[in-house]
This record gives sequence, structure tokens and C-alpha cells, in this order.
Amino acid sequence: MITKQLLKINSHLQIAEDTFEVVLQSSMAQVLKPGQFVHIALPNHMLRRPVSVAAVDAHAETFTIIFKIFGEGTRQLGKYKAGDSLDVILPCGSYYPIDQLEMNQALIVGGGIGVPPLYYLAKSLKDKGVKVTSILGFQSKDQIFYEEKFQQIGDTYIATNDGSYGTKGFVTDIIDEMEPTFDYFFSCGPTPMLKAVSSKLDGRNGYISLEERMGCGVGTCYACVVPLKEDPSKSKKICKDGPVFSANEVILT
Amino acid sequence: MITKQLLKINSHLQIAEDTFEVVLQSSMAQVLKPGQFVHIALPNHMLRRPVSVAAVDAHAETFTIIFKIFGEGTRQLGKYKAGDSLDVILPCGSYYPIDQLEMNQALIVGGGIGVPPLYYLAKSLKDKGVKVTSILGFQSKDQIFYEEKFQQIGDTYIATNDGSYGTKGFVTDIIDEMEPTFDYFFSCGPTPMLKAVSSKLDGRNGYISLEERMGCGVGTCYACVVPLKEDPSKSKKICKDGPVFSANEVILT
Amino acid sequence: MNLTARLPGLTLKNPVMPASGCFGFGKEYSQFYDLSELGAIIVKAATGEARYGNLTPRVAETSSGMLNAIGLQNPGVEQIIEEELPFLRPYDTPVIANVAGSTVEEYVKVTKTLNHSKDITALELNISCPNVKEGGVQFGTDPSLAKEVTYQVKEASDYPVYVKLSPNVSNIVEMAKAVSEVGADGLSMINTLTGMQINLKQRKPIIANKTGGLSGPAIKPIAIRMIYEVRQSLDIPIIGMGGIITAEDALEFLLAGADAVAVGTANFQNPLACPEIINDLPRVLKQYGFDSVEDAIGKGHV
Amino acid sequence: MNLTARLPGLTLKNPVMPASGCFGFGKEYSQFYDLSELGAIIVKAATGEARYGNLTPRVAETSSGMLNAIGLQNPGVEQIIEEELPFLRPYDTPVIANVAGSTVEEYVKVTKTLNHSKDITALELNISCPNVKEGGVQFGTDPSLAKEVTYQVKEASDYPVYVKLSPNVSNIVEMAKAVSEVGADGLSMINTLTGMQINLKQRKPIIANKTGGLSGPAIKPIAIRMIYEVRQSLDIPIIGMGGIITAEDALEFLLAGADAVAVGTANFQNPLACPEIINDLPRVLKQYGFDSVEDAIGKGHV
Ligand SMILES: Cc1cc2nc3c(=O)[nH]c(=O)nc-3n(C[C@H](O)[C@H](O)[C@H](O)COP(=O)(O)OP(=O)(O)OC[C@H]3O[C@@H](n4cnc5c(N)ncnc54)[C@H](O)[C@@H]3O)c2cc1C
Ligand SMILES: Cc1cc2nc3c(=O)[nH]c(=O)nc-3n(C[C@H](O)[C@H](O)[C@H](O)COP(=O)(O)OP(=O)(O)OC[C@H]3O[C@@H](n4cnc5c(N)ncnc54)[C@H](O)[C@@H]3O)c2cc1C
Ligand SMILES: Cc1cc2nc3c(=O)[nH]c(=O)nc-3n(C[C@H](O)[C@H](O)[C@H](O)COP(=O)(O)O)c2cc1C
Ligand SMILES: Cc1cc2nc3c(=O)[nH]c(=O)nc-3n(C[C@H](O)[C@H](O)[C@H](O)COP(=O)(O)O)c2cc1C
Ligand code: FES
Ligand code: FES
Repeated sequence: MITKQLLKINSHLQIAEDTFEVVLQSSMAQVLKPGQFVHIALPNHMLRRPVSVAAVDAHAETFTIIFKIFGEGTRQLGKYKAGDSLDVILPCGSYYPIDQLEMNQALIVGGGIGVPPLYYLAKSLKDKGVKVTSILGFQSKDQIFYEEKFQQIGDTYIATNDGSYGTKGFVTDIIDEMEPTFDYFFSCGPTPMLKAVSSKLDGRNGYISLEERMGCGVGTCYACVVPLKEDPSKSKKICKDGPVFSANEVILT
Repeated sequence: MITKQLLKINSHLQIAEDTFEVVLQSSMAQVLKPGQFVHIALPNHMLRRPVSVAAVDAHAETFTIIFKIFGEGTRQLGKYKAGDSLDVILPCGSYYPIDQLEMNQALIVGGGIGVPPLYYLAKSLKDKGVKVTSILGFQSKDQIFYEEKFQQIGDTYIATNDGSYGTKGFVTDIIDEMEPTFDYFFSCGPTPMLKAVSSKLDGRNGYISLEERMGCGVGTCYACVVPLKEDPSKSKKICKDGPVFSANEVILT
Repeated sequence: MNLTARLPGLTLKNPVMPASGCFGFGKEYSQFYDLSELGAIIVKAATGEARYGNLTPRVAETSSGMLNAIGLQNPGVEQIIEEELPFLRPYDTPVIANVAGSTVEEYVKVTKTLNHSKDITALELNISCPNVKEGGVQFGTDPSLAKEVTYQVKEASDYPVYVKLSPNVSNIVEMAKAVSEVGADGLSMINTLTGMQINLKQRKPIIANKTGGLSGPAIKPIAIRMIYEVRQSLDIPIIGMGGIITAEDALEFLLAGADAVAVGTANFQNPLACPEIINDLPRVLKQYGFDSVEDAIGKGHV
Repeated sequence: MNLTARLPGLTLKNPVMPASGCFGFGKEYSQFYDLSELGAIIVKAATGEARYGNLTPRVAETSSGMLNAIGLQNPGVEQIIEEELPFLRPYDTPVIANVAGSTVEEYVKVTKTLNHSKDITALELNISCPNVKEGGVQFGTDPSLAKEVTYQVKEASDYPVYVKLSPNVSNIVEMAKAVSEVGADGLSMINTLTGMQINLKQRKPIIANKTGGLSGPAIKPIAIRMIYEVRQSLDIPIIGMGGIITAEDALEFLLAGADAVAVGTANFQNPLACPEIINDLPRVLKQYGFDSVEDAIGKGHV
């Protein structure tokens, strides 16, 4: 059941350059699944901002979001403080269907602000006993976050565009290098990365999570469609049918 | 010299129903004269809000404004706190030319949010040794402010529209009743009140202060004109030539 | 407080309805509240065949507004009748179908197909979509084309026809007169204004279609002006829209001369926008001295 | 960073100038900063005789915008030449006069009178004022009238003529073509969109003139779209305006195809708007990878 809630901010921390981790109190926290997002209203902005769920603490009834300052809205979001409230629609969208998947090993490939939802996913996979390998890409050293947390879950490899940390280059360079073994891959990040990853892992089973500018965030406005591989004249909505899609389901543009 | 300054709020107090007194710190405080106003910017509002100077403390380099919540902007202004800053243009407009006037007795007639500038005026007159009688009108008892402060300056009479305090009715009813003696009268308040006062005191020397919706507040946009009695095809700008005018100078509409 | 709004073929329990394209076919927002609370529902545009619409990005945010260029994506009129409209049956609120097309023939085809549906109460004839290459806004900016398509649709339709006008015109009264002369039962105004936003980093328009339709509070003064002007010279019922966020906004439209109002963009910001406006309206009407919705209509005219 | 902007008859040290009607004749804002910082100054409209303008209230605030209906109040062209323009002489910045009128004859008269002034560098022909009963916006919405008045003014003028277009039209390109065909040296776009706000308490339009011109960030997407469209089909210099608040906004106009920009409403909110935009512009150009103002012009086209 999707709802609009006014949520209290329990903590609001900067965790990397321009990057914030915000913990929100919500009675709906435990229904949030890995891959889903929440849709956040900001004063004096016409449109809400979609941000992925990065972690859930079902017991404390809290969930975590991690966002990077990109434009005006995320800048504003960066100025909130613990104790403030946020107007949030949740839960939004589809999730990684890990309960329906048989697997022993999972590969996680994330880039930039695509990393947060993968943390919740990685943790959930580990809790299910799946061995998780994570390959994470960032622009530079200062932007890296949650490396330790990923390490606690499984082997974690980092690439930075400028080589200031880990492998210099892209996540696909690490894939080339280490030739990981896995049953399913899960990827989230900028579209060029998703394209590179999907084509490199073509034919493998996997799931990707997409981004698109959104209007409603709930499926009414048709702003966020993506064409389907089996019939490009048909489409699905990223906010409702997605953001998680089977790797071969949609056409990345 | 008119300037734009970012001013710290020293105190922010509610002093009557929907009515706030705000003390601002400014190096320009001592140049502000009775009758002048300041032009206040508010986030997410296209236009500034004109508010009169209600008192000046030259020594502390502070000045006071008093405003009533009327619409969105003043509502927002009501939510500021001591320590916050306001973007203010000052000083704006003309002032009561009391240094050029010979007088022993002054009559002050104010209504509602027209009362604040008259307090600064009354105090300045008293400091010059002028005997001041004040007649102040409010909608109801809950909206009255600064009565004691006016009492300290001189005889003060209050009218309320609903009779919940003082004389029931209008300031003009008090004028009728007490037939005050004075050399000059000074009036500020809603236009219907100014009209009633000016026509009742027709032929007497006096000054009135006008309000009008403003664009620039500094004289560039021609939003705030008022036609002149001597030639209604000519006009003056309330923000620059006013808000204080000689009682017979302009046509009240 | 009597909130009833009466328009040709529509007696509404309150004057507030979601605007076309901002509410899909109702399913999603039915999760947030009981759609029976709504005065009516205007559903997403229907064309003759399924349409994919424009490339993405399709929306952008502007100061107090947004741009959209969905491009009339919809599953086609037949599928809408079969798959979408039945969902709204259980709700106690009239449904208005939004008719779109590239040619007069397509408009007529959609209209005739909609005659077969018992799930609707009126048609909104969308001659003002700025986001499709053919049809759409041409019909909405040329009085003779507008007249022609309105005449044909009116001939074809078993339902009352509200013509949705484009604000991208020099003379809105001329457009209103043109469609009213050929029997439009009412007007819907306004659709979006054509706008553009350029992404500084990418050095190109944000919206893939380049231009998009501007909606939201930014355009409210234009909507109010156009409704006021049309109301001054024509006696035709008007569904007013363009930037309504609050019950105060809705009242401003009634004062300008609208007989009912539609809420578009506000739904995206606040899925509860419509029921909140409806709940607030009695208080706001009372505060400004009105006894009913009908009492307020046109009262802003001097 | 080279900020030079080159337009017919105008070589500007930077592309930023205050828009007509939002800067008076410069005196007031000269108290806030040195006017020599400005790329140019467009002064308040001049008509043949002094005009009182409309009744007050003349302005209202809207979401991200404002309405105005000043009604071309000005002391008349002769007095402007004698009393107002000399004040600007000491400043190292070109002055552009804004020519208004009710008839073609009045436009021509103002133009000819302005030939006598040595204090100006160009004319902006205002055929788009929505706030006067006669003249003004008719000239700006009818291509043949626009053509006629532009032709006559161009014939009469010793100075380059920039025609200021109205956005209240179905087809902006048609208007731009009409005036460019008869020799307009450049375009100024856009003027305000006609709008209205109704006061709920008073039950009437806030602006005494009822309608007013909508300006500010609310209209920026419309301005950008119109400039983009005109630039796509015509090779005529454009002074862009409509909702510019920041240097980023100014850059967006350059990318859309403006050769220089004017800042209107922003001056009221921030008297230092123009110099702040000018100071910020080099940083913003650099941030988005441009070497100069000229390098950015039209670069948002795909
Ligand atoms: C399903 C989903 C999950 C996301 N999860 C995260 C996350 O966990 N952490 C994070 O930092 N970011 C995430 N993003 C991206 C985030 O939504 C954008 O960075 C943010 O909307 C930018 O807003 P802004 O006001 O700062 O930028 P502006 O450019 O000022 O925004 C203008 C408009 O564009 C939209 N927009 C701009 N960039 C994007 C984008 N990349 N995706 C979608 N809309 C965009 C904004 O929502 C807004 O409507 C996610 C996006 C989607 C679609
Ligand atoms: C010279 C001058 C001095 C003033 N001094 C004071 C004072 O000391 N205390 C006080 O409480 N009020 C004073 N006012 C009135 C005050 O400016 C308005 O109450 C205020 O602007 C209302 O803003 P709002 O956003 O609350 O109302 P809204 O109605 O939301 O404002 C919308 C627009 O209308 C304008 N507006 C609305 N009412 C007025 C008005 N009465 N006068 C001018 N503009 C108006 C606003 O400035 C704004 O641009 C003064 C006005 C003027 C012109
Ligand atoms: C995303 C979006 C999609 C729209 N789709 C349609 C449509 O299919 N048919 C139509 O007639 N109007 C459509 N409109 C216009 C709205 O119905 C409405 O006329 C306009 O947005 C102004 O109202 P608002 O400011 O409340 O949104 C759409 C508007 C938006 C924002
Ligand atoms: C108060 C006011 C007065 C104006 N007067 C004139 C004028 O005299 N002549 C003119 O050509 N444009 C006039 N304009 C229009 C502006 O020059 C400008 O084209 C418009 O406001 C859009 O720019 P902006 O959004 O930056 O204000 C006026 C605008 C405002 C707000
Ligand atoms: S954002 Fe509206 S349908 Fe996806
Ligand atoms: S408010 Fe602009 S001239 Fe007075």
C-alpha cells in the first residue's frame, strides 16, 4: 500500500564529498524492499525527487537514503537537519526479486548514486546466505562511501574514474580483470554504465535499476517510460514497473 | 544613500494578535527618519514588502519594525526568529519634515498598521518638546499594541471598531468628541481612514502617509503613483516622493 | 455548504476534478483515497490507436511549474474502454474522456468509439496538445480548424463535448467563439503553454521533444485572464484549470468565471491535492462570504 | 573571459542590460552601483506626450512572477530627452530608448524626436505593451500591423531598431519574420504575457486595469522556447529576456540563441541583480566550458 507520510529525520550526516546519509523514521520502513525508492517533496519545488532506499532497520522502524548533491533539490535536501521532517511517498516501484531467485553467488555492480540501493540489496542477499561480490565505481576517492560496509558483506572492488583510489577506470575494467563468477548480477548506476555492464555481461542472468526524470513517481503521468526489447513500440514505466528490470527486458538509450 | 543590507534580527516578538515587533541591527539605523520605510525581501517571493520604521535606537544601531500578518509574505515574516537575517533596502521614501515645522502641539491619528511609523514620529516630536496627542484606531482589543508607549509620550485615545476597548467606532469619532487643538496633524492608516481624517481636518496643516502596492520600492517602476490635487494628470511616487505627503497635496482614491 | 456544480450533462457533488493526463486512469491515486470523493475524473487522452509518445526525458521542473512532453502516450481508445474505464465503475463519480487525434477523422473515430462506452459521462475534446507533431495544437490555434473538428466531433458524439482550448493563441475569445458557434457544450481551459528549458551541461533542451507544455502555478495568471475574458463575452460553461494548488486557487477560478475546476500538476506534488482542496473548499467559500459554489461563479467580474 | 557582445550598432562590454520599464531612467539604481558596469541600459518607454498611465494598483505578485499594468506612464519623449537622458551621459554604457505609441504616427514622431538626442545608441520598438488600450499589443499580435510600424519607424530612425515582440501570439516566428523583412536590426524578446489575478476579499482583479503583464521566472520557459524557435528560422540578432535572475539564466538565454540579455523584474527583488549577474557570468561560462559570451550563443541548439 503506497502512502504519503511526513517522516522525521533521525540523523543527517555527510558521508562523502557532496554525499549525505539520512535516516528517516517510518511505520512503513519494514515493507521497503531492495531496489525500491521513495519520492520526496521539497518546499518550493513543483516535482518530487526520487531517492532509493539504501538500508532498512525493521526493528527501529527506520530506513536510510543516501544522496549526492546534483542540482537545486538535492542541495536543499543537504541542508535539512536531524529533527526536521520530510514529506515522502513510499514505497515506490519494483524491487530486486531475490526471494524468487535460486543462487549461491551474486555480483553487484554499482556506480555513484547507483550504489545506495545495492547496499540494501547486498545486505539482504548476505542475510539469505548468498555470497556477494561487489564492484563499485566512483568519480574519485573523495566520493567513495560505504566501502567498509560492503567489505563486511563480501569482497569489494573499487574503481575511480581519476584513479585516486582503487582501479583507475570503470567498473567494467574490474569485471574484465577479475572475471567474477556469479549466478545473478545486479547493477545500478548511470545509464552509460548500465549499458556497458549489460553488454559485457550479455546473456547472463541479471537485474538492472534505471533512472529517469519523473513527474508523478506513481505511474499516472507516463513521464518515465522505457521501451521494451521484445517490442520497442511498447514500454514500461520506471516509477511503477521499474526501477528494477530484468537485464534483457528494456532498451537502454 | 540608499543601500541593500543583510540585517540581523535582534529580537522578534509577538505584541498583539497577528502583530509582531522586530528589532533589526543596522549601521544605517540612525539615518532612518520618522515616516520612512524599509523594503524587505522574502525567500521565494518576487516582490519585497514595504514596512515602516517604528522606532530607532541610534546608539545601539538598531531599528524596530512592527507588522501585522496580512497575507503570505507577512505570515512568512512572522516565522523568523532572533538570529535570522533579513535582506532589506533602506532607507526608503520621504519622512515627516518635523525639523522644518514650527509647532507646540501635534495631533497624531493612526489606524492599524498605520500606527507603527507614528510611534517613531511621536517620540521624535516629544524629544523636540512638542506636546503630542495621539488618537489610535484598531479593529479590536486584541490588536492593540504600544498603547502604554504612546501614553508615555502624551495623551492617547483608543478607538476600536467593535468597541471591545476604548471608544467604539473610528478615530474620527474621537476627533469629533474631543475637538483636539494642534498646530499640525499627522496621520497614517488605511486609505478610507485617511480620507475621513483629511476631510474632517480639511484646511488644517498636516501630513499623511500613504500605502500602495509596490514593485521596486525605490522609484523606478511607476507602480505606486498617486495623483496630485493641483493637477490630477500629474502624479508622485509613494515609494520615493512619499509615503509622507502634505495633507492637501494628493488625491486619495 | 452546497458544493454542487452543474454543467451540461454533468451534475457534480463538488466542482473539483483531476485534469487529463495528470491522473492516468485513476488506478494509482485510488490507493491514496476514495475516488468517490472527486467531483469528476478526467482521464488521460485517448487516440485512435495505441501511441508510444515522445522520447524521454519527458518532464522538467521550472520555477513554479513544470514542462511535459508526454506526446499523448496511451493504449488506444478501444483498450481504454475495455481495460481502463471499467476500473472506475465502482466509484460514484462521473468520468470524462479526453479525445485526441492527428486528423479530424481520428478525432471522429475516437468519439464514435467512445459512444460504445457506458463508463463515461462527457468528452473533453483535446485540440490543444502542444506535444505532438501533427494535430494537437494546430487545431487549437487556428479558429477554422477548431471549428471544423468541434463540429464533426459534436455531430459524432452521444455525450456532451467540452472543448479544451490552448492558451498559445493571440485571441482566446475568438477561439472560444469559434467552437461555441458549432455547438460545444462547454470549454475546458487552459491547456499548457509551449515552453522550453535548456540543460547547461548537455547544451540542449532537457525535454527530448525539445519543447514541452508549461503547467503549474506559473501559468495561473494566464489561465485566470483567459477564463475572465471568455466569460465576459460568452455564456458557455467553463471547466477552469492551470496552476490550481489550493482551495483558494480554486475559488479564484470560480470568481473568474469557471463553473468547475480541474487540478493537474498539483497531483504530482501532492497525491492528495484533489481531496484536500475539496475538504478545504467549504471553509474558504465561507471565509470569503459565499453560500455555495454556484454563488461564487463569475463573482470576480466588475 | 571575454564578455563582449556585438549587435548591430552596439558593441557591449558585457551582454547584460536592465530591461525597459524596470530601471526607470537609471537614477535610482545609480545609488546602488556604478552604472558603467552595465553592458547597456534600456530606459523606460517614451511616448509622444506625457502619459499618466493606469490607475493603481498597478502591480501584483504571482508564483515566481509579477503582474504589472503601469500603462506606459512617462513624461513624454521631449522631456525624457531633456530631463532624463543627460543624467546617463557620464556613464560608460550605451543607452537604448524604448519607443511606444498608440498610432503609427506617434511611433514615428517619437522616433524622429529621438534622432535629436545624442545620448542614445539604439531604439527598442515596443509593439508589445499589453497594458494600454490603444496601440501597444495590437501592433505586436498582428503581423501586418507589426510590419507597418516597423517599416515606418525604421524609415524614420537614425539609430538601429530592435523590435520588441509580444509573446501573446500563436506564432512567434511569423511575427519575427514580419518585422525582419522590413529591416528590423534586431529583436527584443519577450515582453510580458497578459495575465490576471483576482483578489478573493475584494472580489475583483487586483490590478486596476484588470489585466497586467506577467514577468519573472514563471515565464522563462516561454521566453526560451520563443527565442529558440526564432533562432532556428531567422538569422537576426536577439536581445533575450523574461525571468532572468542569475548568470545561469543568462547563459540559458545565450544557448537558446540570444546575443545579449536584459534583466527586468529581478531588479525589483534585488537592485544589484545586473552587476551580480555580470560578475558571476565569467565563472558560469567557464564552468560550462565556454571561452566567451560569443562562444555560447546558440549553442543549446541540436
Ligand atoms: C528511481 C530513482 C532512484 C534514485 N536514487 C537515488 C539515490 O539513491 N541517491 C541519489 O543521490 N540520487 C538518486 N536518484 C537520482 C536523483 O533523483 C536526482 O539526483 C535528483 O532528482 C536530482 O534533483 P536535483 O533537484 O538535485 O537536480 P535538478 O537537476 O535541479 O532537478 C531538476 C529535475 O530533474 C530531475 N532529475 C535530475 N536528475 C535526475 C536523475 N538522475 N534521475 C531522476 N530525476 C532527475 C529532478 O528530480 C527534478 O525533477 C534516483 C533517481 C531515480 C529515478
Ligand atoms: C510605505 C508602506 C509602509 C508600510 N508599513 C507597514 C507597517 O509598518 N506594518 C505593517 O504591518 N504593514 C505595513 N505596510 C503594509 C505592508 O506592506 C503589507 O501588509 C504587506 O506588503 C502585505 O504583504 P503580504 O505578503 O502579507 O500580503 P499579500 O497580499 O500576500 O501580498 C501580495 C502583494 O501585495 C502587496 N501588498 C498587499 N497589501 C499591501 C499594502 N497594504 N501595502 C502595500 N503593499 C501591499 C505585497 O507587498 C505583495 O507585493 C506598509 C505599506 C507601505 C506601502
Ligand atoms: C504530465 C501532463 C500530461 C498531460 N496530458 C494531457 C492530456 O493527455 N490531455 C489534455 O487535454 N491535457 C493534458 N495535460 C494538461 C492538463 O490537463 C492541464 O490542462 C494543464 O496541465 C494545466 O493545469 P495544471 O497547471 O493544474 O497542471 C497534461 C499536463 C501534464 C502536466
Ligand atoms: C513594471 C514593469 C514595467 C515594464 N515596462 C516596460 C516598458 O515600458 N517597455 C517595454 O518594452 N517593456 C516593459 N516591461 C517589460 C520588460 O522590459 C520585460 O520585457 C519583461 O518584464 C520580461 O522580463 P523580466 O521577466 O526579466 O521582467 C516592463 C516590465 C515590468 C515588470
Ligand atoms: S513518473 Fe509518472 S508515470 Fe512514472
Ligand atoms: S514602487 Fe516602483 S516606483 Fe514606487
